[in-house]
Amino acid sequence: MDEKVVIAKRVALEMKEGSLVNLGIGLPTTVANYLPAGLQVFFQSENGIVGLAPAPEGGLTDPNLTDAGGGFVGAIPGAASIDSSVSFGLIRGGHLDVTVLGGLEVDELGHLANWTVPGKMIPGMGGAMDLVSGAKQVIVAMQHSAKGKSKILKRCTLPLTSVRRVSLIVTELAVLEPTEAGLVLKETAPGVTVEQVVAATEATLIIPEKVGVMPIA
Amino acid sequence: MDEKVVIAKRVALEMKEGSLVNLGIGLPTTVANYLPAGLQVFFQSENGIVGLAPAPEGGLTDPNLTDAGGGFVGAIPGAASIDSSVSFGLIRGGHLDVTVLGGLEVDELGHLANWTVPGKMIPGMGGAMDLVSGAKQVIVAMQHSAKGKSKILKRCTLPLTSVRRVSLIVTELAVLEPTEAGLVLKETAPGVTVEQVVAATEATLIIPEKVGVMPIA
Amino acid sequence: MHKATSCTKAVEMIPDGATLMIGGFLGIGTPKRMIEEIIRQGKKNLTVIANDTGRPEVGIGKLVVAKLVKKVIASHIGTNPETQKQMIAGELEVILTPQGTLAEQIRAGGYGLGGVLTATGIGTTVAEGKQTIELQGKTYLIELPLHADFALIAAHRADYLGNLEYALTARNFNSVMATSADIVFAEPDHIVPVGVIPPDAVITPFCCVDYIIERSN
Amino acid sequence: MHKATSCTKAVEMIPDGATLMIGGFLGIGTPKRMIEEIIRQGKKNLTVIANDTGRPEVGIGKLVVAKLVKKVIASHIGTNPETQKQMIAGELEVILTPQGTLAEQIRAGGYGLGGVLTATGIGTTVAEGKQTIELQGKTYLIELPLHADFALIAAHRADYLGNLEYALTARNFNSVMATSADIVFAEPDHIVPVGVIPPDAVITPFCCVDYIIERSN
Repeated sequence: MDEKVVIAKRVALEMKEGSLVNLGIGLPTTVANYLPAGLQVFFQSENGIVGLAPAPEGGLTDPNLTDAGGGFVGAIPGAASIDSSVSFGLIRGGHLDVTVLGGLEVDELGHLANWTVPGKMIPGMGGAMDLVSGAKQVIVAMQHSAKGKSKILKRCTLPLTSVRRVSLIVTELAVLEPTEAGLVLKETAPGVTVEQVVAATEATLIIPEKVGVMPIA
Repeated sequence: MDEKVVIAKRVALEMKEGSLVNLGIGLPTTVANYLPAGLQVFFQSENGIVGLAPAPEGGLTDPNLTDAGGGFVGAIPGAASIDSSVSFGLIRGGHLDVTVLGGLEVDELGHLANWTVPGKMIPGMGGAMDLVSGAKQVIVAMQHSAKGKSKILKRCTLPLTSVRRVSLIVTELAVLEPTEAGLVLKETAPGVTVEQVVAATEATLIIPEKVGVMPIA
Repeated sequence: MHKATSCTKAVEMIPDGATLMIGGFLGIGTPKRMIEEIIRQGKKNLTVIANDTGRPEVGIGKLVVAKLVKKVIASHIGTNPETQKQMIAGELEVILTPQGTLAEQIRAGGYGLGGVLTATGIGTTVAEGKQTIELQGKTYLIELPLHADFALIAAHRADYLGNLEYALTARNFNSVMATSADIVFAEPDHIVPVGVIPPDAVITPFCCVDYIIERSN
Repeated sequence: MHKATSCTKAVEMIPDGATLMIGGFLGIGTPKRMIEEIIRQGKKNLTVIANDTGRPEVGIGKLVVAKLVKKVIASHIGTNPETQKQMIAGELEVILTPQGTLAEQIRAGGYGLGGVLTATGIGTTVAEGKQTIELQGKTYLIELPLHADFALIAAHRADYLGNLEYALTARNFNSVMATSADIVFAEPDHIVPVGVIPPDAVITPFCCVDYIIERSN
């Protein structure tokens, strides 16, 4: 299975009936493709819609309906248009159940850095800081390493997105839960050993007696 | 001319083309009856409408369209419904050009007291504190005295509505402008002398060389 | 994702001593059926956050007359002599708050803001015991957010998902309150199929509403 | 109360060095004709407050490419490499602000609030040099209000009075910006007679809009 598919499929299992979810651009967006059959979740996009749906056939796109990456999307029946202040009110106010974001680095404190590489890439934080500070559950969906280097560190080296501890980290190798005590290894991917995860991780992991296997097929 | 009509007519002359106006319950509401012909002003009501109009014929009232006193009103074509947070956003944010309110007391500092008589009448401030603190122009429309006692004092004795200096005080005897230096007597009502105003006023008035006469008919 | 519930069941969820936000302005836009049901079930020691306490025979006033309320946070109680009477008798605690501040406090509670910085109330009894802050040369009162256990919202139309529309001045506090309670009950005049309310016409997006009160009890 | 003006005349009102709020999200909901006209008239040294700087050939990006902008306050500049290039070259000052904070700062400026109290940005570079406050056991950043000389708003429909409707995600920052500038220009797709937009469908009430850009130049 493709690494990114492993991540998206595992994150999809975190979704609960009726919840309001914001998916970041890129890998997080693909989570929508792997939702359990029959599960109804609602997608919010910070540029101003509750009830986002996949893009319609090409000819049916509307110039006034896009996601936060500027890509054309659709909307479910019953979708609601909101302005940016309401959109982030929902995010900061605890109305958003889950946000799924990509990450550049995560550390033992559960801190996420995902918005800038000083001197190299300064895109701006967009909605990321509000999402990480405000959503009820923050899931980081990212590959375990970049260019052979672990992205899960003792301490982030890049500027933080928030000092709020994220809820869950899902990579192609493992599911990690940041806790008061540190990063707990909850699950490994099918065919991946605990030792492999530890070897691929700069951060010190807390290994419980029983580590599960990602229930994905 | 009835005292209250003198006040309403004089206040009406302060209205400017295209301005957004909030009229308090009671005497201030009657200002709308004396607008110069052809002048278009728009009325805001803090319970949530921009474009308030006089009440329609009895049979055409709607239970969901009232003014801030709970009385049935109408709306102009092009009226807009707004919620309470937007309504007071407009008030505090300087979008409201004029508020006309009644008063219990006004003093030499231009401070208004109009929301409570401790121990006797504690209705609450409703929107008055926001209106006096936020509107661009605050006009107090009230009778000069109550039970033979001047309502225009050296210092208010009742709890203040705001420490913002009001813009203008219009009574059946005079037009007073609170300034940094004190209360300036701008106009007397037709047939009323400066001496009569001074005698009826507890506050010390600043009397300019030339005091006008209210241009009302 | 079934949000329908009966008025009876909805009120059964409310324990004695709960904090309720109740929409409406002198009874306009107040959820009438829920008020009646609270009285029928005899819920006690309620804290009510609302613009006003209606009139003795209208809206929230009925709860006061029935002596079910121990504390009120409101901008105006002048139209309900019973509220004043119970307040003076020490049976009912009343916190009077400027209307615009009240609306923002509720919004802040719903939108994850730490408080409201307003000039309204500065120098008045409203400011007593409260923190102030000077920013850019101006003094502001720091008013804390308000949040409730339950919000009782009246709406004109709801769709099956929970999107709400309001009618004219019946919107008032309803739309802000819909953001700021653990559980939000919407009592609509009409319940329409999903899609009848188009996205741009939605005032309260469905994600804010937990239950829609059915037509029958 | 004539609000109609041509795009040419509207832009002529804008002096070099002005601060502009410009609606839109990656060009969706950005007033395209006004952007083109600013470039044609060669307005200089502009400060632009906007969600993003579009793309080099889209929306606000065109102003950056034309080197008309000296300062940008935005949440995201990653889709316009020209913005980063000018920033790194020291030709363009960029203040990056979390998107939700930006929306609230604009609303605060328009609604007469002294600032925004948000947890977003705490502990990150966004908080550097800014005041914080602890309220109810939680630390908030104090972000100051934003206000502009001009707001350039794209709308779906305007009526002759200036009431505005928006379409889907093209609403974004437009409706908050419409409250927070000395002069507000609305560039609608359609201009309809008063009454076509019913009161409950109005998103921006007419009192916030100073000029409506006519169809012809």
